[in-house]
Amino acid sequence: MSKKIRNMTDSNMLLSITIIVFLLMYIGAIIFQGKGFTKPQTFFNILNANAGLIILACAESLVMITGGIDISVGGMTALVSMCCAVYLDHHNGNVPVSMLIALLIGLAYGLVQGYLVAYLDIQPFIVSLAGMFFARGMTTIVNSDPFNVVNEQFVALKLTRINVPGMGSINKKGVYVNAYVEIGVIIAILIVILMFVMLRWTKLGRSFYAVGGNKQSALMLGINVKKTKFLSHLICSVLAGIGGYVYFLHVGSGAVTNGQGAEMNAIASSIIGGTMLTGGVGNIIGSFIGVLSLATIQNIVATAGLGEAWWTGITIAAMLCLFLVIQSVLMARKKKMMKK
Amino acid sequence: MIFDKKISFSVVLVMTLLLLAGCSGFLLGQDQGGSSDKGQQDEKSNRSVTIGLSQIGSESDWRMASTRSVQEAFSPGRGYYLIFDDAQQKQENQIKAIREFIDQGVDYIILDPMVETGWDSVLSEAKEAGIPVIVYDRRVDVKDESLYTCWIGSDFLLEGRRACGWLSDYLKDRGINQDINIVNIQGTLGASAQIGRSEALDEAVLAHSKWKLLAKESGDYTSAKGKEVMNDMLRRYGGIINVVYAENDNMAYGVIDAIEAAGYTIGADITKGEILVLSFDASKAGMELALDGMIAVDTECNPLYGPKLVEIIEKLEAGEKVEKETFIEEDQFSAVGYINSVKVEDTSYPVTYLTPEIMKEREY
Amino acid sequence: MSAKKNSLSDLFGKIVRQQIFIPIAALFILLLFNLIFDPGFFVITLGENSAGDPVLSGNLITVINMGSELAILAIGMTFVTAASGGQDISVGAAIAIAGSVLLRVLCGDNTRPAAGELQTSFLVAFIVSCIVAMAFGAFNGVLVSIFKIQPMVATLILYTAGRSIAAWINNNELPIISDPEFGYFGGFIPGIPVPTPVFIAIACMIVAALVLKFTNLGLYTQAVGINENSSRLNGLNPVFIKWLTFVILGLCVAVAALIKVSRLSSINYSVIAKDIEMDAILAVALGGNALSGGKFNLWASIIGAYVIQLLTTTLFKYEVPSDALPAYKAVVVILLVVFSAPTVREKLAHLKKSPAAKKGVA
Amino acid sequence: MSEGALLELRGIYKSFPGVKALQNVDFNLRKGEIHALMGENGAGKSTLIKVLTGVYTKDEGDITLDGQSVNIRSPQDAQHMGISTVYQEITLCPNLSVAENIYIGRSDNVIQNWKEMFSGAEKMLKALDIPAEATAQLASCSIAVQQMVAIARAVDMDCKVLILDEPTSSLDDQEVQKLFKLMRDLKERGVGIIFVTHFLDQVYEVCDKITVLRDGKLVGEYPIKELPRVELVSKMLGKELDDMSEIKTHDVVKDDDDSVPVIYEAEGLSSTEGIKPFDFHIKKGEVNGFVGLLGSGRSECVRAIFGADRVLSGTVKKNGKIVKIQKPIDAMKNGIAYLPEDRKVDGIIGELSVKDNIILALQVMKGFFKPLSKSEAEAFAAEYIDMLKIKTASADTPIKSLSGGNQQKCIVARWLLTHPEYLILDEPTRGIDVGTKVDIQKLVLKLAEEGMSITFISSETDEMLRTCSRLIVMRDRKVVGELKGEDLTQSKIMSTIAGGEVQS
Repeated sequence: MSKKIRNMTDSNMLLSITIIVFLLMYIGAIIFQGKGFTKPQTFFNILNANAGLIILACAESLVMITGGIDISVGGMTALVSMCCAVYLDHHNGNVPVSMLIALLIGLAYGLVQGYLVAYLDIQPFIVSLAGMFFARGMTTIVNSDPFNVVNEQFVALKLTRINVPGMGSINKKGVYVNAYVEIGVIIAILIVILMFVMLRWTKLGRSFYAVGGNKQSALMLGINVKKTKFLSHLICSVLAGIGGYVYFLHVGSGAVTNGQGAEMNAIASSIIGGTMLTGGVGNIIGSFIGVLSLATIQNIVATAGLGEAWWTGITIAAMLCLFLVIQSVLMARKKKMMKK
Repeated sequence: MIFDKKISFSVVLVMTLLLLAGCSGFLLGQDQGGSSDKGQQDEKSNRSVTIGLSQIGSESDWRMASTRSVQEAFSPGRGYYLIFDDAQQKQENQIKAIREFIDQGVDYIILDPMVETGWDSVLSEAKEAGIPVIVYDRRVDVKDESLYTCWIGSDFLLEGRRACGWLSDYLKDRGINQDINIVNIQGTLGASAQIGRSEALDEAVLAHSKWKLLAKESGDYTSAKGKEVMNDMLRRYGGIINVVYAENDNMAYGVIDAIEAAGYTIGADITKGEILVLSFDASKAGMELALDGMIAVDTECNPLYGPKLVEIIEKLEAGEKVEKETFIEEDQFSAVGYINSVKVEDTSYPVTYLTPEIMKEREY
Repeated sequence: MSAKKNSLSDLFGKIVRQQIFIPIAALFILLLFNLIFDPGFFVITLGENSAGDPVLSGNLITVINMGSELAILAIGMTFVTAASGGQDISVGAAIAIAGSVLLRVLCGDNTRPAAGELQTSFLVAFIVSCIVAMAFGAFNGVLVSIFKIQPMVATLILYTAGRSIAAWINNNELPIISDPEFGYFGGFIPGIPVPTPVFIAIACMIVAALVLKFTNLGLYTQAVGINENSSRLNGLNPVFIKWLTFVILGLCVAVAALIKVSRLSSINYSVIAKDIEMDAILAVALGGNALSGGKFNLWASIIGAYVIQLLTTTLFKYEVPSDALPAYKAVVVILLVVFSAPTVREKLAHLKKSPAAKKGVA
Repeated sequence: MSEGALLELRGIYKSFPGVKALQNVDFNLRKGEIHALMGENGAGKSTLIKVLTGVYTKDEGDITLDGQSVNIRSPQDAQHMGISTVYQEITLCPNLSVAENIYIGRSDNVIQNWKEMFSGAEKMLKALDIPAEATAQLASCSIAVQQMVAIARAVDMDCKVLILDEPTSSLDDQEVQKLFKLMRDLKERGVGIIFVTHFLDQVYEVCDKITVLRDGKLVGEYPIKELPRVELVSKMLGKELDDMSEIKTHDVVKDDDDSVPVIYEAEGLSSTEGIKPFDFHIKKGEVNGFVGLLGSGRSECVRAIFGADRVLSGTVKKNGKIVKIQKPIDAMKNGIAYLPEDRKVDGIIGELSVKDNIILALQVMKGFFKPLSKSEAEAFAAEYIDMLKIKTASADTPIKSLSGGNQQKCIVARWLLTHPEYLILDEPTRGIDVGTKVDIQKLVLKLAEEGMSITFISSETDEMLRTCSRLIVMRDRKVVGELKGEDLTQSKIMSTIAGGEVQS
């Protein structure tokens, strides 16, 4: 057993921890919280509400694995949703073009941020900080009033529900209700799979890990470090554009406050999922579970009827703290074992 | 150790577990459905009613007083179990909370909506699940009115009209006949209170040829933002501002701060260049300012919904019908004097002359 | 090239290569911009406030007044960055906590105390809030130094919890202190026309300068930030030093909180000092300090803080709505960091050297 | 172009701000040749290699590979052209598996075929006799194994030119022999090898030609047979070398001289790093040393003495009094100084100036609230820069821009400044040029003469024999013997290390 742990890569080790803790938490929620958590729809609602965040977390994990950070994803969510909302409602736009807008915003962001980080060697924190400022400010400039989109095509898409076969529950009236997910969830899961495959089975994916592990070495190993960094930011921003759209699809409104704090949630999810800010270590499945963990905590706190709003923040922080300390202690122990 | 075997194993493991959780959830859910019905009956004898309360946030005194009022009204001692959710100023969170309430199978949902639109889908989910939704304070704008059981709240337009009516009467009474330059520090844009109060002002400006609306900008109902916006206005217009129409007390507080910091005087005497501040809510802090004359008139926006809501739910529990729309009674306070009542559309509303005694009697 | 010209350009190169050159240059460019487009920006007038006391007002006064908190935080943030190679993103939340504690201690259970009803003196309240803020700093410090969690991640915890804790401290109420004396810290002391925060900030800088001069804090934090192993083998205790920097930042947070709370005589824990952590980090970065730790220049960070405030004030002057402000700020920040990036500077230097190269690559 | 020429460099120039690293350097490599590139630290070897591998771009000059003029812009370019490199510092990614480190960045395939990669890597590791699993994370392997993996990677690439930049500094003799065999095999296949090392023995064992650089300029290219060692060294140093053997002429304190007091004494000392409890003492003015193979625990022993690792057991006496040494500062306060084995990781504080690096230890001992004044610090720095002949632009230059040997001198200066009674030097001569090596050995003896006790560790046994009067022999993290006087010979040391048995 100890040998197995010793040979485990850091990424896999942290992923296992995450999965175990998440399962324990969910089972705990079922046991102690009862009712709600046994319903499949509760779980799918978590997915529905966090599909956008899942994509953002994937994006964040990618840059974090490559050794960077991007704190502009939340701002981009606001910008994307506001631009799309304004286009759809004020300019009578259609949905495909609005999707294109989201992608273009992502692309533009990715090109600029990627270039600044990779080719001009500016610290990613500062670049994406400016990116966040820019997105938030730009959102207000585009439109400062929050509003719900009424574009029929869009609303139809927003309300589209995909039933999950074989799952459902019986509600208060005694009617069987099939569990469903929104379109965003399908997109999010596709992206998780895509990113997982990309990071695991493509050369590009592995070079992200290599660059994150040791930039200098990666260069010596014949990897184009600048290009890799550039691509990581490019993909991240495009994903953030998609994530922003999925989020928009879920909330259906354009508002300056959209995606507020999403960057921190995405980072927190990635960390809970076992991605390390130092780079080179991380896993997309972990980030996915990380989002679910975070959302589950929120759900547990919200439904526990604690009465006061501040508990949410404190509990999430406590869980985050717990995760981090567990990770830190386990990694330290592993290192010790390795020495012997 | 095999690298990809390990990982694929863990992926499969997770997927299976999730699937298992889902399936068992399905089975359990069914099970639970049955037993919870039974449980419900058991509880019925204890008369424990579970209520989900989705509150906008805790951004102002008013909101917090409102929350507290509801929480106190639905205390466990009276046979209620209240699940409170603070949405932190996001409709998204409210929708999430309502979904959670539905999943938890609460008996009633009480909602103070952040904005008016965007509720159709989640409220129809609640309706499908057979959970009555009671909307209070702000309104919802849904295509199908049957999606919510009833609404109870303030008549914001009336509040605005009463405030404007007071100003108009006051100016008439004092014989002030100069141009009146007004700035409007609006609430969070899109909120019912903002819409109603702003509309009343717009109406009044149209009705009075001497009144000029210099600018309107949102202060998001917070004092910090209100102060910032006011600073901005003072920088732009300086001393020509006569009246500030602040759409809640918190912003009025910031406004007063900004005006004093900029070296202008606050008061009702417009002819002497004093700036007159109108405000809404009549929270404790606002009333104190009104008592000092810093706020010329504070139009109440009653936050104490608790008792009213209990009344409604008791009616519903007893199987009685409730009115679709109810307004909550409200007052208007001023320490400036001169005006005892304001007439809006042929109805006369009293203005309470504010004294320290009145302050003491108030609950918040 | 003649020798004289060479030495002159060498000297110029030397100045340009100085770390503190970047923020100072930024400061001058912004001032120059204002000078060209509206010299009125520099007007300072002596007026009277509502209480009849003399006050100085004007854009420059606003800059040094409103920039105080940021400058104070930049001091602490610089140390943290230097020693731990990471940033504390919880300072905004910590200010909410410190401010709440301050008000809680002053007000007790009464959220609207009249002038004479305060529970304790300001000093006691301030000391308590300092202790609390330092305790939270210590908490961050423990996570970073003992558990070896990256600072940004470790402080994410307090970032998430901070405002909730602040709400809890005051039972979700928003206390207001009506005692005018409390407003002195964030406003004016009667008779002194210069805003008090300026004095507080200057005091903090003097303390920082004295600390740097009469202790080894500077050397130790840099050594630890650059090479933890070597530092340990040279008898330093990296764990303690990293921890210490977080505690110092905690103290800075308490001072900033005092000013912030005093400005409003109240607190709104969900918006007070919002995003100030980002500005503080930005100040450190604009000062040309590596965010990955190691060598630092405290004064450059402080100037960086005032650059940010000057930028804000300038934009306000041009009537940029406060919500749209970040967009403009972002553009300026990007321009600044792009031009201070070593690779860009190198390229520019190349352009200058080869006369064939075209000028004016903006 | 001469026949059989594989790689030609003509008139290479490269300069960094303030430094002319390479000036008009030529270099020739033929097919099937092992060519040593020699020079002191700072002579420009590393720069030349980095130019060749595309890490730096040259300012001027031509590179011809296989008769074609090439422009190498990046490490990938170099790889594609068939130039593969093993660097002195391990340049692999610690977070990836061993197999990935061997294969990453080498093919243009989009898809990573894990199965094929693992089996290929497994085969290669077996063929090269590297004790590592292909699937293990690189960070879990020892430094030596990591270095071997790097070599495996370079060798596996179908290269025309193989550059080995001090690959042997972390390898033990057996591993070095394995490497040499590999080099000879490659030579047979017509690969040109550029070999950079500080070990003269190794040069003369495998190389065919030597090119010497000094101060960024070419000194000359010589067939190995025409350049005896002494001449090589003098060419590297640019002056006639005073004979090394001359070093040991001083009277050294002998351990059995009872009139000399014992400075430091430890009983049953052990640390978390897994060394067996050992006893140790040193007398005033004595120079002794720990010998043993890499990983035998010699560094761990001195680290335990200094309190660098957590001490688990043992009593320590300083000047006869029992003291507690738990952490470095305790040791420093007791007059013990320690120059660590790994200069980069444990020694220098890269971005800080030479001055700050020199005063650091003294400063720490003085305490937090008593900083040295600027003038004091400058005076100290100047004194030691002068005394140890540290080559630096100024005392304010960041130490990382100095050459390895000069960095080492700074660290020595740092400890001398604390005026220790007992100085531990762990591999002070590793990876530095011959000139500085000699300087340091001389310094050790001079200090001992002045009454300082010194423990000296080096991988090069002859250095130890030259300086130490007593050697403690380590094997498998245990002290297995002590040698002094007559026993201080190469063969005796070898046999003690081997445990009296003949090793295969």
